[in-house]
Amino acid sequence: MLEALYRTARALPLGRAAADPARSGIVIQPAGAEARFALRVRDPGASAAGLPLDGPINSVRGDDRRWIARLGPDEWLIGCDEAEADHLPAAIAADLGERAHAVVDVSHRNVGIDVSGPLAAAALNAGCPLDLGEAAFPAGSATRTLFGKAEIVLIRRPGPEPRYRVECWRSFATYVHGLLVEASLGVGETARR
Amino acid sequence: MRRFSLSSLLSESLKGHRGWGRQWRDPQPKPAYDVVIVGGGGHGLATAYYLATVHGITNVAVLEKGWIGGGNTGRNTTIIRSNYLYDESAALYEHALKLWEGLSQELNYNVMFSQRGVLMLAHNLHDVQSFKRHVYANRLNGIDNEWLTKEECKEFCPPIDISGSLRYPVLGGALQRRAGTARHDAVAWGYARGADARGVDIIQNCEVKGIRRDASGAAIGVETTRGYIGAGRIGVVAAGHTSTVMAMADVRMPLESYPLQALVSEPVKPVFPCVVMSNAVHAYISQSDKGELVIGAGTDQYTSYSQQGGLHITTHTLDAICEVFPQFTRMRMLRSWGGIVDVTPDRSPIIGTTPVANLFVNCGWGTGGFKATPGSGHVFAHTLATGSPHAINAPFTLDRFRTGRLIDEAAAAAVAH
Amino acid sequence: MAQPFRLSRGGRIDRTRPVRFTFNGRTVEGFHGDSVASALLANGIHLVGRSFKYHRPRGILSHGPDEPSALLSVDRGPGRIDPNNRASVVEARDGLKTLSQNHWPSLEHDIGAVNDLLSPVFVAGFYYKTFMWPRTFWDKVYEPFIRAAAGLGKAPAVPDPDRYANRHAHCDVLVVGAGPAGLTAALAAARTGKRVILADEGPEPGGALLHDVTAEIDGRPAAEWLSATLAELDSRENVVLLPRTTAFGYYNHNHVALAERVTDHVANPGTAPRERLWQVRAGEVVLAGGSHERPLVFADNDRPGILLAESVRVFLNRYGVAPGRRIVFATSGASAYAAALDAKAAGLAVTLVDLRTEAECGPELARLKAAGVEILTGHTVVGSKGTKRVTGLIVAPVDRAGRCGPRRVLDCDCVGMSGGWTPAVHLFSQSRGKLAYDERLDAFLPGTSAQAERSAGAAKGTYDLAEVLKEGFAAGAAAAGSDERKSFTASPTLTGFKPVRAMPTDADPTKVRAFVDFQNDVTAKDIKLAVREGFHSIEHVKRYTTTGMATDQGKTSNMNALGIVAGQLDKTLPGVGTTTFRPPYTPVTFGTLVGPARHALFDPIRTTPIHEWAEAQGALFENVALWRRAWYFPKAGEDIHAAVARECEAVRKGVGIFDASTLGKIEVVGPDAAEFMNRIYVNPWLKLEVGRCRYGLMLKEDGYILDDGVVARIAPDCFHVTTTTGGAPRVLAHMEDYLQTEWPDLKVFLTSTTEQWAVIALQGPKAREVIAPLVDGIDLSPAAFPHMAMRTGTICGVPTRLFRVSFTGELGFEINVPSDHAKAVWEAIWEAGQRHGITPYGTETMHVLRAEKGYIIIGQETDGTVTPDDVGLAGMIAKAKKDFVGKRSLARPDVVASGRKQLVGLVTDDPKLVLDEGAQIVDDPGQPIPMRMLGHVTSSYWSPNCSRSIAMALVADGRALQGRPLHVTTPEGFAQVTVVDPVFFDPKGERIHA
Amino acid sequence: MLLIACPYCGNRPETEFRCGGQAHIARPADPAALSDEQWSGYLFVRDNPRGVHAERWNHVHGCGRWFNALRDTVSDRFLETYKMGEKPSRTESTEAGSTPVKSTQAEARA
Repeated sequence: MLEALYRTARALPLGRAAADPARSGIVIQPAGAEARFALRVRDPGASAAGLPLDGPINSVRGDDRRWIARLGPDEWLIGCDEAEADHLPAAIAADLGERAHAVVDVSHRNVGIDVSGPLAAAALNAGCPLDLGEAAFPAGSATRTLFGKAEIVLIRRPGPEPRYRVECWRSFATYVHGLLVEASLGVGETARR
Repeated sequence: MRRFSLSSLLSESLKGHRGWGRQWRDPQPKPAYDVVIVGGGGHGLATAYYLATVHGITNVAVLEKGWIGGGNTGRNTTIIRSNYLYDESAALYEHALKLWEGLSQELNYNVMFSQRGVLMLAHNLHDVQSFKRHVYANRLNGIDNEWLTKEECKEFCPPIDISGSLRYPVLGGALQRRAGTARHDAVAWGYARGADARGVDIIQNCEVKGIRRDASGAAIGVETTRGYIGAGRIGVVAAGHTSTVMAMADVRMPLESYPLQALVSEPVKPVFPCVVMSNAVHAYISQSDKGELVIGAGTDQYTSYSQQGGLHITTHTLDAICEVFPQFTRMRMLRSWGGIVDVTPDRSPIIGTTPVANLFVNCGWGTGGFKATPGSGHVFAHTLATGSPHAINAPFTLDRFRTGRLIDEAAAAAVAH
Repeated sequence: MAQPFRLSRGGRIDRTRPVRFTFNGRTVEGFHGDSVASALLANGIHLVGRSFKYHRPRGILSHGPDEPSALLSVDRGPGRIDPNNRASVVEARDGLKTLSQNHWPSLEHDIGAVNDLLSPVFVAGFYYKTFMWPRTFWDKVYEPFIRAAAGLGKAPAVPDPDRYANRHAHCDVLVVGAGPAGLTAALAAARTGKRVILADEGPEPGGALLHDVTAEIDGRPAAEWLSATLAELDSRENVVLLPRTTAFGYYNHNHVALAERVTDHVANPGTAPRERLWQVRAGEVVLAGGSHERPLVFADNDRPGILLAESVRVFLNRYGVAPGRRIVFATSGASAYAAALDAKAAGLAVTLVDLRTEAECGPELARLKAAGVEILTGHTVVGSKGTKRVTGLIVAPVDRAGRCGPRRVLDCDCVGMSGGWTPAVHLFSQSRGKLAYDERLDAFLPGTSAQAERSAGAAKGTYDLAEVLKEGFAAGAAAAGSDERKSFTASPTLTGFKPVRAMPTDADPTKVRAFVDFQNDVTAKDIKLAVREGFHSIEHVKRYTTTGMATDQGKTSNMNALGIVAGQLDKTLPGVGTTTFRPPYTPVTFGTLVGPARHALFDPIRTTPIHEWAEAQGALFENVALWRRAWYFPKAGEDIHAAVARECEAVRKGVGIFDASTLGKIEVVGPDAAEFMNRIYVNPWLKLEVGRCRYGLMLKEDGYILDDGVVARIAPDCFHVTTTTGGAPRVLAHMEDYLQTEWPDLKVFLTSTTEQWAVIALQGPKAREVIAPLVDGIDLSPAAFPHMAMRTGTICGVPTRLFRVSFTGELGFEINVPSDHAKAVWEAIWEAGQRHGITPYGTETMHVLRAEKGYIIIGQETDGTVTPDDVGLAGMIAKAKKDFVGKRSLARPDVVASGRKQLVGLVTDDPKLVLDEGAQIVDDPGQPIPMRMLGHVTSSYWSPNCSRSIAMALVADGRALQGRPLHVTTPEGFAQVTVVDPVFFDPKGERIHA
Repeated sequence: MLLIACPYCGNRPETEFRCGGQAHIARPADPAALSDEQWSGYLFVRDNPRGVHAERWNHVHGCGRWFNALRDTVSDRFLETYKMGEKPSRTESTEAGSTPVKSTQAEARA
């Protein structure tokens, strides 16, 4: 992929403007241009290209810049810098050896939105039916789920305050972002706990 | 059976209404009948009525496991129309609509059939094309169905918003003026009263537990919670429970029973003059004579006999209604409930013979059975009386799924390019 | 004098904060904490409405959500007007405008009351017995009249400006009802540290404790215990306390729906929502919703000023309002005595009439006598006096056999009636629990549970305060998995009642009107008539008389109605059974259920990376599934026909540019990819070379076409599959289903890349020239890059999968580039194409151009009942393949039989006439109706390039009718056409291979 | 809204799933060998029981996997969910009224 040369020209669907619509402590910030890969492989080894593959389903490993979320028994979503994107597939293929696998670039399919703040879970729960409490969805959790009428991947990241990364397909970004803004306005009044 | 009329009502008013008598008897089951109908809903009772009035067969029993009209007859959104696409469906539902047009007088029971019009809204080019296909096919089948521009839709049904600001703007609509609604309970009671008056035994709280067959395998009677009842011919009209009843005669059916939910709003003064159906957002709405908005949509996604469904079906239905009619957002939901609808692979009914001799079945009406009640009863009475289908229900065989001769009304409407 | 009926002290209202609102235009003053009902009563206003059928004057019956009669239209500003609000539930606040309903010309003088005079005719079900003659009169005369009289308030007329919110929530213990039982349940559960939600429909938690002012708990006044308990609950992080929140629906697997009224009581809510829907998934549920008081059924028991006894007590103690100065309590039980004691203590004139004999009474008798109240035991009520306000209650002694002695009129301006109590088992019943009848309590109680819930307090028939507190604590602890228990001391509660259905009377029961369902005007004689006419099931009685079908859903009428039916049938109550309890417990605003899914958030609006560019070019758009697609690009003054003609010509003569990004795309990767493709498509794939494309056709297992699209082999183990826009999710699901459940052994993986790649379709003779200067690493010459091939390289420096495919019949490329680069590449091509007259075109032109070539569109030529052979594509089926999805079905009798509808072209005799899509086709337009129809027109356009109209159609055995005339329906009648081959332009396909 | 125990993800709300109808109707190895009657049986005939029903579910908005479940179609209670290719540990004959499903994800996962 010769994409490295053209990283700068990416026109991100949501731009980068952060917002706290209801001044309720919920910060909604579209992510920058990142690379994403969809990895599919059955009974993988421990890791590939330094990315751990043995985590439990619905968990995420790594840090904000380079992470891997296991969404199913044979499905992972990988996020990394665009600079590394060109040689990641080859590195993974090398580590997987003979195992049949698929590494598909979905950097332009996915859009990331970061949601943080004490009431972030309450805003997400306007559209996401999952239990986002500490026991059920602690930092390091990741899963595909629903947010209103859009499918998302929800990742909970470590930090003093609740921090989530919402991943969705590019044409749903306006809707997901719009619903997050509406949800933070809708958290008003009895948002106590 | 005292005749219903203004004069009888006025004379009874003076005497504390003591003289009306029962609308149907509550007889003990006889050991055997010429025809036993399993299922005391609108279709079953209509079948018994037409057996008596058209074919003079009155040694008939209608067995209902609960209270008559307690199944889908009492749970639907009361919409009546005949603007179906395929010739076979058009003939069947138009046959019913013609019977609806004289039913109150025929039964001497005001079933409140009101031809207020059913308007199907087109929200995209595919809808426009699909509805015009219906309009033209209906024209050649002698069924009234006219294409309206969006301005004409607004004129016919003022609450419709044609400003184009909707997520799926209204591009036009197909209107059947002779279509409308009726009071569902009254249909069951009217047919029951008519059949009972002619000698048909309506036996409630009588659940069929088994079908007895002779050496040759022909059906000869049914085991029930009130004892064994012999039958010359058995007509199964059990809607959502058809699979379980037919299994009693080792007949497996191409059916799945789903919860179909509906809801009503609090009653308000007249605001909605007709029935509106919208495929793109998938919901339908009308206003009852008591003033409640009657709203329905699709089924839940899994089979169930619970007559209940999920809250997300209700919220999705009301999303759609409030999108097409934003002014109803402040109305309140008064009650929601569910029925059990038996759905066939091509969404068309099965009315006719079965592989078991003397055993006949009338089922598969899915979400659209109420509108067919008189027609279904009439043709099934013919089938039970003569042993072979009427011309109108001849195409709706169980065997069509083997040959591939499907009548798929849903496919024609749903596919978006 | 403002608020003449306000007591000088007492009540939880804030006397320092007056509020003013209007009722029918008249200003009404109350205090902060008043409900509209309590403020109206404080000003002596009882007449607030007209009943549904007889339009009788009606007042306030209850303080609570079971109010059947006092329904008002409430106006909170433009777009914020809604009907049928229970006066008892609406909190009084400044600026509120309330109006009575269902009368004309006014509340005082309503001509609808003529129905009351004709009531002997207007019995239950009268409308089934008449209005049948003459036939047309039902639609034209009778029904319009009935509809105008029916309904209560007016429907809102304009869209609602308020915001509504939704919240999915999870907890270990959900407690419904914050009365004494609910409070101790929440306390017990909270102390275990588990997540607790406590919801109560009232503005203040406390339930009966809010008006049980004389009660004590653990040695201190109930109010003190209440505030201490609330303080502890508020201090706990793991507790969410939701006032003004009704638990209205109990769905599958402990999914409980709550409606929170967030800001209706606030004058200006800012951006906060009006209401919020809570969808709670609870580990365990404690149902502590209390119980409902039963009215007494006696002649004219519906006059304004006749209230439930406990409601009189609530208005006195909680709101500091005297509903009247001379109150007669009529009862068959002990609880009314507590109300009488409090009324006496408030200095009001009180008399009590008890159906029970002295022997049947408990300690309450002596306590009330000691307070100096006149008590008439062994008396029944046979009627009332007054029209727009009660002025007297007619009572009479009654002997063992039910015979009445001499009548006596007790003058009064208020009546508090109590016929016993009915535990609120609605949510338990919705949870599919089985009810069990309790003879002693004359009520149905929660029996066997079906879900993880338990009931406590009055909701299960426990009325004594100490017992209620203990039961609540035990239920809350058990729900939280703790075996801690706690008992409480509390002042005794006056409990116990003698069940009574219709009160004994000396009048002719078929003549007098004793109301059972106040809102639907259903009387005891109506219910008896129904039973006489053979309606014996309680469900039949309900539907025939409409008792229990009003907005209060029978909360005050169901048990009385059931009792009357059981009496008529000489059965026990359980012998008759109950009707089904259905959501919602009390009516819920549509907006609350819809939540944020409104306006732009009703459905996602999916747009492509080229959307803004197309908008800037003045494109009009059409909806295709959730996508917006550019429909056509009108220039100044052009209508759709002119624009499409220009666009078509540009593609045929020069070059057109089209956004095909919405096409579904799936990356099929793995060693068994080709084998998988072989099984799922009709075509052969094993020998397709890398860099070649094939037009794939996919069937459902029933043999009918599901989807189609061009497929390119990227590598031996990788296919780039495209699907139709509408079919993308369907095809991916279809493939995953077979892969996972039928062929799990195949090593192949599917990944959706629909939105990774934008697709720029460049079609026309000049296409190659336009992109030549922009493309690197690909030999574009026809020999090196033939039609139906795919090459990878870069365009404008961006990596691309360049397809040479055409849906227009011209030389064509589909340039797949990563989405975020698409706009830049599109604009570069647009620039390069200017000198070639590059023209953007939309879906309408795409439809015309592909129709000129006879290409089918899934969903237009096909409708789920069409096979490959029907549309002339049988040739694509791989002969060698033994099996693929749908193949077996193609051999079924009716699929191979003659008479199937086949794809043909139609040309109208009048070349200018463009047929309607969907028009029907017949051979003989003169035949009688119903006519034999041969098929229908699937596609129809004006073809600029053929300079005539063209159409595609499915016609029975159509391929055998080439050259034959047929007739097609038009709005006016029929048009004659000739059957031709469906390819109208460049049949030999030379242009595509240029 | 049902709560469904995905064998891979644990308890999840019904809206994340698609129901795939009756389970254990394997696609015939050689469809050509079937009569029209047998083939229409495979395509269309279903048990549709009023009681325990073996059915297919797809966690489409979750892990994406298909799996099977035993559900009572009267109470809508799930008796068991199990992976594709596995057999249920309970047969129809065992009692339908098992303990209610654990209702929060936390407990189910803990």
